[in-house]
Amino acid sequence: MSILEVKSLSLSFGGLRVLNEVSFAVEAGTITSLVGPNGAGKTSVFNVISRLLTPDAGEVWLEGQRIDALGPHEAARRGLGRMFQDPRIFKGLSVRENALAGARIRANHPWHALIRDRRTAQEWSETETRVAGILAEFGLGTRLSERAEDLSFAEQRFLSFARCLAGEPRVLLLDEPTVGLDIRAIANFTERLRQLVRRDGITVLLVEHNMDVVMAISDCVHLLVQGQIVASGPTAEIRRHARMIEAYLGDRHVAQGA
Amino acid sequence: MAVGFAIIYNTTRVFHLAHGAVLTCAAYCFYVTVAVSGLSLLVAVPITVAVAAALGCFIEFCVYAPLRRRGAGPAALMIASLGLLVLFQNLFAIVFSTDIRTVRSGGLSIFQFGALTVTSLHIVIAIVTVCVFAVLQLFLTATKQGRAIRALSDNPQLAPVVGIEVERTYLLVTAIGSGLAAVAAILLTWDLGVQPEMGFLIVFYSAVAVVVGGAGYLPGALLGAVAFGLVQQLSIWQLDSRWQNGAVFAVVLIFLALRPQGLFGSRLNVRRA
Amino acid sequence: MKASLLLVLAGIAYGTAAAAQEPIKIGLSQIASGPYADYWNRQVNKPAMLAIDDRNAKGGVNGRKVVGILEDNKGDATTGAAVAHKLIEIDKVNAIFVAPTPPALAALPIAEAAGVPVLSTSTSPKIGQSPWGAVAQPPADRAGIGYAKFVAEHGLKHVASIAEDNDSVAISVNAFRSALAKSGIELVDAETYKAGSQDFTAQLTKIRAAQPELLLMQSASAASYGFILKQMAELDFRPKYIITYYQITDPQVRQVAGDLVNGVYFLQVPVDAEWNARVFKPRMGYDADGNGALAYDALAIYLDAYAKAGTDDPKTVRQTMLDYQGYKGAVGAWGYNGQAVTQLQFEVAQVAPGGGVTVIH
Amino acid sequence: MGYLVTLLTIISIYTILTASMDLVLGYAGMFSFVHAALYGVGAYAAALVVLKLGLGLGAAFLAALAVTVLVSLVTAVITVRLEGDYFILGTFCVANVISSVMDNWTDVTNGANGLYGIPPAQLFGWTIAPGVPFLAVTALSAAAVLWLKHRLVSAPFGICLQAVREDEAVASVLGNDVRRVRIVIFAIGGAITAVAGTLLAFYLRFLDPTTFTFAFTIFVWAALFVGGSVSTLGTVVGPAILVLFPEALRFVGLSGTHVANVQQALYGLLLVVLMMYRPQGFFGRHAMR
Repeated sequence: MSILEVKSLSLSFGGLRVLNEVSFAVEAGTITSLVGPNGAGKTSVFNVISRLLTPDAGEVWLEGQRIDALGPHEAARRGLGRMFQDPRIFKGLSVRENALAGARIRANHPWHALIRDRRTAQEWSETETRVAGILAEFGLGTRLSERAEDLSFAEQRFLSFARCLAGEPRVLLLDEPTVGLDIRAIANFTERLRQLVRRDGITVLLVEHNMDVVMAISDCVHLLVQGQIVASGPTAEIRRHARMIEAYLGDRHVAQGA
Repeated sequence: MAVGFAIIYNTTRVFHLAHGAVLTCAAYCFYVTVAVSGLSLLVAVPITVAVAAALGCFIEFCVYAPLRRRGAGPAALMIASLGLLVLFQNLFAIVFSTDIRTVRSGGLSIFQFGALTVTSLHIVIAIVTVCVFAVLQLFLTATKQGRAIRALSDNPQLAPVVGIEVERTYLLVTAIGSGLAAVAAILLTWDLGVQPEMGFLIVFYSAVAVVVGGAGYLPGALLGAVAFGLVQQLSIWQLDSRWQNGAVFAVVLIFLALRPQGLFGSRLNVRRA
Repeated sequence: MKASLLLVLAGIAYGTAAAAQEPIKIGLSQIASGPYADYWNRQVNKPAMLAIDDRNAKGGVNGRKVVGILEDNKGDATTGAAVAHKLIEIDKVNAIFVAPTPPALAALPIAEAAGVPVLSTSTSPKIGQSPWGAVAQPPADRAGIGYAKFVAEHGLKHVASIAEDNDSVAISVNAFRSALAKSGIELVDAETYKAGSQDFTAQLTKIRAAQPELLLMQSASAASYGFILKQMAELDFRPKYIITYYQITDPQVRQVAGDLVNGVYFLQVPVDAEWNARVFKPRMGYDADGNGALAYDALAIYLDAYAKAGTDDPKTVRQTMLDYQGYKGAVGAWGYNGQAVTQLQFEVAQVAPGGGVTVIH
Repeated sequence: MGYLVTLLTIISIYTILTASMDLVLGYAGMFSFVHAALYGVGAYAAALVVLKLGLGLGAAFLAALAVTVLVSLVTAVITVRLEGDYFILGTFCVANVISSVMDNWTDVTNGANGLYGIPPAQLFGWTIAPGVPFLAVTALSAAAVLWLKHRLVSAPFGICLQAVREDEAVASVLGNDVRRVRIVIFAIGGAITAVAGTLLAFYLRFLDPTTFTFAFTIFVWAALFVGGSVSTLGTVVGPAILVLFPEALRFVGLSGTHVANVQQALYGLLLVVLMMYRPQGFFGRHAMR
């Protein structure tokens, strides 16, 4: 069954139609890409799914439950993880604190902050270790106490990714995660992504401009143009889809030619 | 005044408390030029406006701009602005003493329109406000700089992209806003007189007016100010005047809670995604 | 922070050192900042200091020099308490002179604990209730009764009031109301406004609608009298009588309201014109109003009593002052007559054109 | 040395308020303009319980606590959804409404006359004498508040607060109920002002509305910014400086007419300079943005 499903989403800002009857499904344990030219409404779709925006019409289903009436935090608590296009890390906080901010634990509650019963304390310390582990995998393990704003852009990107993973999401929305990363970083990143899907069984919905990445890692691709899904299908097929070539590969060949 | 505050606030998004300092400075400047050196209004008014505009730009140039360059956000700017207000208030208290200073004494000629009595000044205020406002609107809509200002207040991020020199526009905005403050100051001084502490509350009232009217929409500021004034006057008839202040702010509060975007505000207060 | 702490300590050292010498110290805990600062300096702080200078000119108290120590209490209770402690414990003052009511009330428990007399020209009678307090100002309720007396004498039936929202004013207005009630006169409208307001049109419009024959104005700042008079004229609201408190004679009123102030009735503490011309005006350059005169007398009579008592025991000195007969000063001959609150009565006067005052009775 | 004791007592009380402000403004980034008013509500509640019911410190504190928490909850619920400056204005309105009630609900608050004749604090039948004993109580309370605050913010809850301050949207998609976090911390802040209010009532033993005008909120802000937000040391140093500096001026012979203005002017200047060269205050870890 599909773990995440959006049904005929429509959204408009002040008369401007941003999304028009957008429907697609994401199968559990897959990497699904949502691609399309700038301003096609990809980020809006993400904002609707993660409940930062409320659609004019349409439904969002997560693991068989409707979530389009919930608040963003409730959606998150049901296993939805969201990573923004620009890292949007908490500049004022340390690397460690940033990552920890993603974890949802008892100690987030003021009461348990005061009365630290054994369960709270244990969970807290476990989380600290787990988060440190995640950071280590991104090569930030030695820099836990540094201010996040001192990190390089790529490191900030990784940090916000780690922050996202700290919440142990089952479905992960990634908005252009490879922008501004160099080849090696991208490789490292895609590897992590595969691992997440294979090892931890996380489902990924990816918005990505880098077609190499898209084609390399996604099982399934949806093409969004001017707020409408114009093509969907397994990567192998979509690669050859006319609209797809028109929208991307076409001008990419030109770019290579030049 | 509210309008002056509004235009600065909408564009620079600075909660510009120091506007009160500008107002007070203008008021004293007017007092000095008229009452002390006995110059004619024709001379005094332009001088006052110029001085106010200058001070406004000085603050913008020496405090706000550097702060922005240091990546300071609204909070820092507001505190700095608060500091400026306190600083100026007390400087004026030292120079001019805390006694009220007036440029004229006695009542004003009054006119009877049936039931209601209005003073000559009220009429002048009404006319001036309308004129200033009309000119401002014209400037904002018809001229290049005007459009630049509006663009900047609509979308600070995008403005530079379409080739607007942000800092210069901020400076312009501040100059205009401060000029308006000067006009308000002159009218106030003419009606009531000057005191070092006059600025603070006026700024807050105009801020309230701006919010009531709806930030991002200039006529809103004007209408907001009127609405605010009306509530203030009417509340006294409805209940004991002791409760005037409380009542007015209770109304504003309820209003804020129910309609945060203001009477005519287009800017919706949805959380930025 | 270290620096300022050191300063404090240095100050304490200084304070105790000074206490070793013999002068009689009077602590003035008064307003020296804020919107009312200048009036306060003119009509409270300087006159008080003047009284001290005059005493020293007469050779001080039994040869001992008198020192006045002025501290700003901002008119607020918290600062008032700190100032009281400072004056009592560091400067070791023999008495505290504090006029504004909140700091006075905050200072009382401290002074009582330390056994230091509190001289005051506050219009609040509360200070008089303390075994260490002494109030030289006729309390506010007496003013209220005074107004009511005026109303009765002129056989008025419809009266209204506009008053600032502060303690002593509230007291006098309430006294006014109840005194009127006794003689069956109706207070048709009683409006109030927040301290520091400048626009009274709303209140005045409402009062005008009630068409009173007399309007009572009560405020803490002279300027607001000016605005009220001005805006009354602008609303074409001219009651037969306007009565108010003696602050109406402050130059600020005429500055704001011009000739509109002429003919306004007011209750005044009978300032001795001869004293004002001889002692006060030549050195101050302006006339003393009731506050000024009383501030002067409150200290002068205390110092006289101190000399008479011939002891440093504060309780004896205070008692001597309260029983002291035959003092003649800024408000003529008066005394406490054994009471903690002066028995001084108001007289009705009227503002004359050109700034003078004509006393009615 | 009663005078020093006074100053220290005042500093302790202000420290409590600054700590509360640090939680609300420093950590959660909410510019509360209502703190002085809440402080007043607490003080009045405590004083009334003592004057009308003749109860002791404990009962007075509980009453103050209940009332301030209630008021701050209501305030938060109304104003919390307002953004930035709108929130400032919202709380400014609440502050005005509250002070209007203090001024005019004469039957209870005795209006502008204030509440007079509050007896010295009674705790479990013991009388806490003014001076050193009372200072001890105040200082202990301050210490307790600081410990409480540290306990709260050293846990992940502190991170949640700052996350909300730094980026609402991100905080919410990370699973924080932004609205709830804000309301909760505002209520906690209110509860803390109750401590300060109660202590003030028993320290001054006289209350009047002028003590709790929004000018005092600005003083607390200044104390926080000077000392530095998001820090424990800052919440002590800030008030200490702002209280001791003017008092120190008294001793270098600077008191009287213009000093007060000079002093105020200086502290206005200080705020500007701080924002330009040290936006995190003297001991703060978080720079105002």
